[in-house]
Amino acid sequence: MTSPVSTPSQAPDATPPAASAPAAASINLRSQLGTYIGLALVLCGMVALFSSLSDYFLTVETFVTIANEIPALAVMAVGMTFVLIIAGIDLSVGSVLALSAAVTAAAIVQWKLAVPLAAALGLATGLLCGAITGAVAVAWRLPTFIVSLGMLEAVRGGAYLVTESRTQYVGDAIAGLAAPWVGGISAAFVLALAIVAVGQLLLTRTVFGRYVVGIGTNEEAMRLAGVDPRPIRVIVFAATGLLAGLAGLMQAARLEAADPNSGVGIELQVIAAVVIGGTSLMGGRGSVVNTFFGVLIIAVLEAGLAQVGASEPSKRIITGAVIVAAVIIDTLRQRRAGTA
Amino acid sequence: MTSPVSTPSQAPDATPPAASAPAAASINLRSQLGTYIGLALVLCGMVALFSSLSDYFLTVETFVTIANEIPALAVMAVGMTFVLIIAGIDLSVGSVLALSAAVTAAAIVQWKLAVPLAAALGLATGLLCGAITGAVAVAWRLPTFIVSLGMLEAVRGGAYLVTESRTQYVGDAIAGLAAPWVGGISAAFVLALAIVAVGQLLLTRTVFGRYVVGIGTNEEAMRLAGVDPRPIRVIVFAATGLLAGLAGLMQAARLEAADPNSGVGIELQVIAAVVIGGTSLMGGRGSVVNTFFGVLIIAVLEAGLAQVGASEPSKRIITGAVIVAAVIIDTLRQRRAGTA
Amino acid sequence: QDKPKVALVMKSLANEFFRTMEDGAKAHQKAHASQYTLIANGIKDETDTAAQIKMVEQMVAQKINALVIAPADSKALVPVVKAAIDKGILVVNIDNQLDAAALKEKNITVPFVGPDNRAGARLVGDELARTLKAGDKVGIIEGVSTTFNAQQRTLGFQDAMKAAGVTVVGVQSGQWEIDKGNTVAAGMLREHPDLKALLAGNDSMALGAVAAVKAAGKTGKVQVVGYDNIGAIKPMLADGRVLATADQFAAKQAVFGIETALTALADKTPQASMPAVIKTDVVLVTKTSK
Amino acid sequence: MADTAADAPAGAELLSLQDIGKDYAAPVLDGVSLALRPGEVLALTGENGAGKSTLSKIVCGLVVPTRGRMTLAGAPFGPGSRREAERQGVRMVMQELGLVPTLSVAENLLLDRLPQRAGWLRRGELHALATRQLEKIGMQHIDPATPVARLGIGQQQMVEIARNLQDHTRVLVLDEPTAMLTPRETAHLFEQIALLKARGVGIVYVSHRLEELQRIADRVAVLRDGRLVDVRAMAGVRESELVERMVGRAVHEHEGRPRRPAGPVLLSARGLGRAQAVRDVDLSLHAGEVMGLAGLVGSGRTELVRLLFGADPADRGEITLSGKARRFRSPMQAIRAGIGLVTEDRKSQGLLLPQSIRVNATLSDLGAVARGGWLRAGKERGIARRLVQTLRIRSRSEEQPVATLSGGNQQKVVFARWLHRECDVLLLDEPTRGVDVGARADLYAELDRMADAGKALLMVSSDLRELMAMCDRIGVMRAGRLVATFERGAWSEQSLLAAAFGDPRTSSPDP
Ligand SMILES: Nc1ncnc2c1ncn2[C@@H]1O[C@H](COP(=O)(O)OP(=O)(O)OP(=O)(O)O)[C@@H](O)[C@H]1O
Ligand SMILES: Nc1ncnc2c1ncn2[C@@H]1O[C@H](COP(=O)(O)OP(=O)(O)OP(=O)(O)O)[C@@H](O)[C@H]1O
Ligand SMILES: O[C@@H]1[C@H](O)[C@H](O)CO[C@H]1O
Ligand SMILES: [Mg+2]
Ligand SMILES: [Mg+2]
Repeated sequence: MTSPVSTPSQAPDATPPAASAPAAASINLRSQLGTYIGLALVLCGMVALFSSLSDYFLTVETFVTIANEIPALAVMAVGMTFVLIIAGIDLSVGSVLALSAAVTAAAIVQWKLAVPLAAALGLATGLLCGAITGAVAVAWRLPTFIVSLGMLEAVRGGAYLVTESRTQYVGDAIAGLAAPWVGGISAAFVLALAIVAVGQLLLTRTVFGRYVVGIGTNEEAMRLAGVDPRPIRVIVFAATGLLAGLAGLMQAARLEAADPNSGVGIELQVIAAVVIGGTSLMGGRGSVVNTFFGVLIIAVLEAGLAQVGASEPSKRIITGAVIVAAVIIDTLRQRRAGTA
Repeated sequence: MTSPVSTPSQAPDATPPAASAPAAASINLRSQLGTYIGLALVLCGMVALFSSLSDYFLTVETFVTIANEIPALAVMAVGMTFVLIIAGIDLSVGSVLALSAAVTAAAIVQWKLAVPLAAALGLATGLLCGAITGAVAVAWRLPTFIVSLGMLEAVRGGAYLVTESRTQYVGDAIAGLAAPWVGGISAAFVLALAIVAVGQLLLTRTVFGRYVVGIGTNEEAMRLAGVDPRPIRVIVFAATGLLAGLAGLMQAARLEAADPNSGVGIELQVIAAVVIGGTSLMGGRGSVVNTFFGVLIIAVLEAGLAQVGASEPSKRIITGAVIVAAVIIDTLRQRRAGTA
Repeated sequence: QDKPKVALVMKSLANEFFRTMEDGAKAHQKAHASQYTLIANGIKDETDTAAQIKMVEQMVAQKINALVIAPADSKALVPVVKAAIDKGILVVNIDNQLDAAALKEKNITVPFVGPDNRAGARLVGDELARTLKAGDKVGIIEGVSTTFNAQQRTLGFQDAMKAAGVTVVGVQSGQWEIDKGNTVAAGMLREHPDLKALLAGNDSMALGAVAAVKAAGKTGKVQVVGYDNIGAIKPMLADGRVLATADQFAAKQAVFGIETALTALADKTPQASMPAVIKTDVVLVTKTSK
Repeated sequence: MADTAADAPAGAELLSLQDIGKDYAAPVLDGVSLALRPGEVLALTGENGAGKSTLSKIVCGLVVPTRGRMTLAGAPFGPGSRREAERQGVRMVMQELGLVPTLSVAENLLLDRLPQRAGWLRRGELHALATRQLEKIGMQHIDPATPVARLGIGQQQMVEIARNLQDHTRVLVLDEPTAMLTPRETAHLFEQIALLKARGVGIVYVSHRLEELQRIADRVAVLRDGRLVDVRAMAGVRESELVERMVGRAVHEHEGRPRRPAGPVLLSARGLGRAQAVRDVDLSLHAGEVMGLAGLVGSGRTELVRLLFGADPADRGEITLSGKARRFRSPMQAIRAGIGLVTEDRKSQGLLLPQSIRVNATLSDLGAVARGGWLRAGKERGIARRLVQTLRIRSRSEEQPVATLSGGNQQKVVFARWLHRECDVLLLDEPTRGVDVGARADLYAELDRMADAGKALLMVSSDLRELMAMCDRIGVMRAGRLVATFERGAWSEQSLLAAAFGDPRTSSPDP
């Protein structure tokens, strides 16, 4: 049943034929800002809460720490945003992260390669893993859920192989990525921000982004409009693999070690961040900037709970409740504004 | 100039222009049997392989062991089949399993309740968790992925709370469920088989089952036809919660203890079993019997790899490859048969 | 001609600790190939009890003669161990001790070959305490809280701190993992700017703690200790970022377990009359230890 | 608006609407008052977006009106849901299909009242009931256990109609029921309508096919911009009059035009085939001509154009484009070679429904609105705006989501895409389905312009009059074969139908 929709904005400068039609750009901008507000509110609420619980939460130090903890999650979430928009899912990011870090560490420590070369090798590994997931799914027209689940297992096995199931100590060879820069902020954080910005532009301003959204909305229609969805799918997964690889480097740089167990279960955290950011799991709709808000919410929650020393049970219960609540608040706000 | 006219067709007038429709029943039966064959082949291939690698694989004992290991996975997979058909997903089953087991154990050990009552309490806990997932998703029209992800966290926290993060030893009070019966087969296995059968009948032979398929395919059409999808969604999730609770009891009966960490990550295994069984993640299509084949494939793989003592990396790599390969084989076979 | 078949069932083979154990066992088997055959298995993480039970059942189906097990859970593995014993399989417990009460209820005895985790943690704690003074604040990062040895190590750390009059401001779980250990350590450092040390239940979490200390710009001001003496910790011991750890000789634990089982098989010692505990070593490791 | 009661059949009012209005962002219906009598067929017509479907949905409880009242047999009537309307005997066949493809024909037919005992389906009864229902519309040859997904779109429409032919129906609203039907099915439907009339059912019949209205309607109501501009007895109304009322201007018809001069062969097929759906089709399409494809539902027309477009792989045969043998493995290759396809099913194969008109219209050639992969927003908006104007797509702006456009306007958006990307050969599969007369004329004018510019057009349509008006040649398909091709002047409605049905008396004219 078509329920009467609340009248959207009566912007004054109506030009075209029927009814009030605000210029497209202004619609987009306003509804975009609108979406940010919902998530920003959730975030502020959380910061306020933790500040009241801990004397040291509302300090520059806390925020610098959080800023330096999120790059890995953030870059993976950018990739995952594209994956979800294209109506896919990638469960293998955590394993890819571990393998890329492992390859980089092995390249430095065992094969004695130069650091840039080793890093490139790690990134290439991630790219390859993602490309395989995409290509297998495309070639046999399989659900990406199951292909990436297979990759989750297989790539983790690969990480064990490369490290011989031992945490590889790398030392500060690649620590530069995580080292504090201006005001304690690391290069990794700046890089992550740049990737968020590029991701958003790519999604909204390029032909590629248009294709991604279209394929996620109605693949058959895109095919019949002359767009071959297959290479685009593969590219999206390959890019996500690359970003997971980058996350692996960031992780290794921070910990100065490559742990074959790192990133276990992180795929759900990444997807949660993306979905909290309002991206649809059904494809066709999403925003990289909002994903970044989702990442912030998750990071602040984790940091805050650890800082106030919440017990393990209450950590889990609160995390679960916040994930659902964030999505509810955001959804309600969007519905009220008529954008969802 | 114009194309030569081909000979007037000798189409017998009796046949309608539409697709010639052989008796439906025979189509259904054939395509059903057809689907089983693909998965059965994969299964046989695996059994043959492991038998050649280990002297003791092809023994009654191995199969009895496998039979007694799968009930928990099987009953959760039955619920998950319905969830996927209705175009949902439930990531919380592993946590619900742990909480139900924990509640049952606490009821027996701490609150000194009678065993049947304690078991009922455990099952009710599962039902309630599932119902909450379903109801929250329905009430705010949220994706079940995110709601059940929230529940995954929160319910796990609940399991820690109830057990105080310690494994609760129950003893053989509820061991009966897992105790060997005729030929070493446990009551749990028989129960699981019965649930598979009931699930399949429910799906194919009842009004409820038809509604589930309809809602998963085209919710709007169902709504327009006067079927309210909301209670049906809630029931499907509640039932899945109940079955996860039952899996918790089965697990507890086997362990004679409730481990608050049990079932971590099992949701992916359950979903893998269902998808290997050919159920679509997009909703609208699936079969409980095929899901059972998926469960068998996963169980045989796990058992076989353990018996041959495969190394951890190779276990992971092989598991990943088999998951993808099983789905590829099944998909190709179905496509050739024109059923997909 | 029928060599006895021994199964070694461990926890996460992705943990260096168990990899070392597995390598030790395999090397031992190679050296004594004429005496027995070995099947080594692990599970995918430290906590998947159900999977470990399945593993034991599969080993029973393989008609093994002896089982050497590092249980993922001290209580939940008892029923399946009993089932194995009932089938005439000789069982030896290593690394993490099975729950005494549960064994008693099942009326079985299983010899434990392994170290005293509480004592080991105490050694590490005492070493740390020498650099602290009464009233200093420290935090403990615990392993998976449901495991007996994690609980024991936390107790050992607490014993040492109490003896030195040092205040433990918090115990949080880092799940035996580097990432989680890092997050928890970072939180503790922010909440307690005057924290003097972090005591981690294993070396993976200690690595995470070291990174957190560095990120907070407190290298050298906050001490870190660990447990296990894995390879990756050695450079940190060398440059002082980690003060101490404990070595519990993973490889030897498995070998002792296997040898205990082989001897009992050869002597036809019944399960019931095997010794209850065979202690293995745990030693303190610092920069200066060899 | 005044109801010219004098011309209407006698009888009490069955359904009456008073001053009905509906606002979305803007009003789409305003002050509509109308009465329906038992046993009459009231035709409802008007341009795309005039508000016909909205009005129909209000009657059937799918949309709640902003203003106004309704009565049913004298009693106040304000259904809050479709179910409620159905309980009172008011049913609707919707313009867009509302079937569940994974369920069987029988299950779809009886979705709201599946025969059961304690929740268990009674399959025997289900199939018996369904068969009876199918018989009513001459579809008894379809096995009720067939999944709906296996039916062609026309057959699906018939199932949708059958679902609403219920015994206790008092008012039946049919929203463009024949848009996807061929003459034979249409005839079955009309028989049913006659029976319902005789039983005193009041029927509201929405259609753009004016000749149909003349065959079955008693009265006709014309909507323009959400207002009722005319209600009168059907008898004696000339089509051109109706069209003027609807559109507010005169519309030219093409009947009797000469054949366009045909240029060289652009696209040709030899022995083209795919499974049973298309068999041994030989065809050549010339520059500057419009060729039609007629045939019954399921005769293989859609399959044929999809083969030519590379949307499905051909099993056999070859395709030649501008003298060069080509093998298209994907639509992308066909499009690069200069072929376009306006798809049959706009919802599932044509449109990105949640996206704007702009996004949908420029989709086939984003290169034209991009530089170096970056979209040029201003240029794109300009192009979209121009397309909206050219095709008179009724919308708030080019940013309106396509999902909220009326059916006919959605169809225009699909067409707009291929105006945006110029191609040498344009295949059109039922391009005017659901498009009003005025807009059709616009569309025909565009097709004319394209033909004049030397493009080759192949148009599938189930509307013979349209084909006869527009085409230079008409091919007829039957059971996957191209059984006859008629030159302009050499055809008649009779001969086309006969070829489509396989009447042995027809001998196809020689080329
Ligand atoms: N949910 C909606 N939101 C906004 N506008 C709507 C909505 N539904 C319909 N409209 C607008 O209402 C107007 C009338 O639409 P309606 O579908 O009733 O037209 P119609 O006469 O049936 O046209 P057609 O002949 O193309 O089917 C159109 O301009 C359409 O865009
Ligand atoms: N997916 C399918 N599976 C089986 N048969 C099909 C399928 N699609 C089409 N067919 C059959 O192929 C034949 C040709 O169908 P097609 O849709 O091309 O005909 P059409 O003349 O365009 O009819 P319509 O007006 O329904 O589109 C029909 O017999 C149809 O039933
Ligand atoms: O003793 C071991 C190790 O210390 C390991 O790091 C985790 O599992 C425990 O059982
Ligand atoms: Mg309409
Ligand atoms: Mg067609």
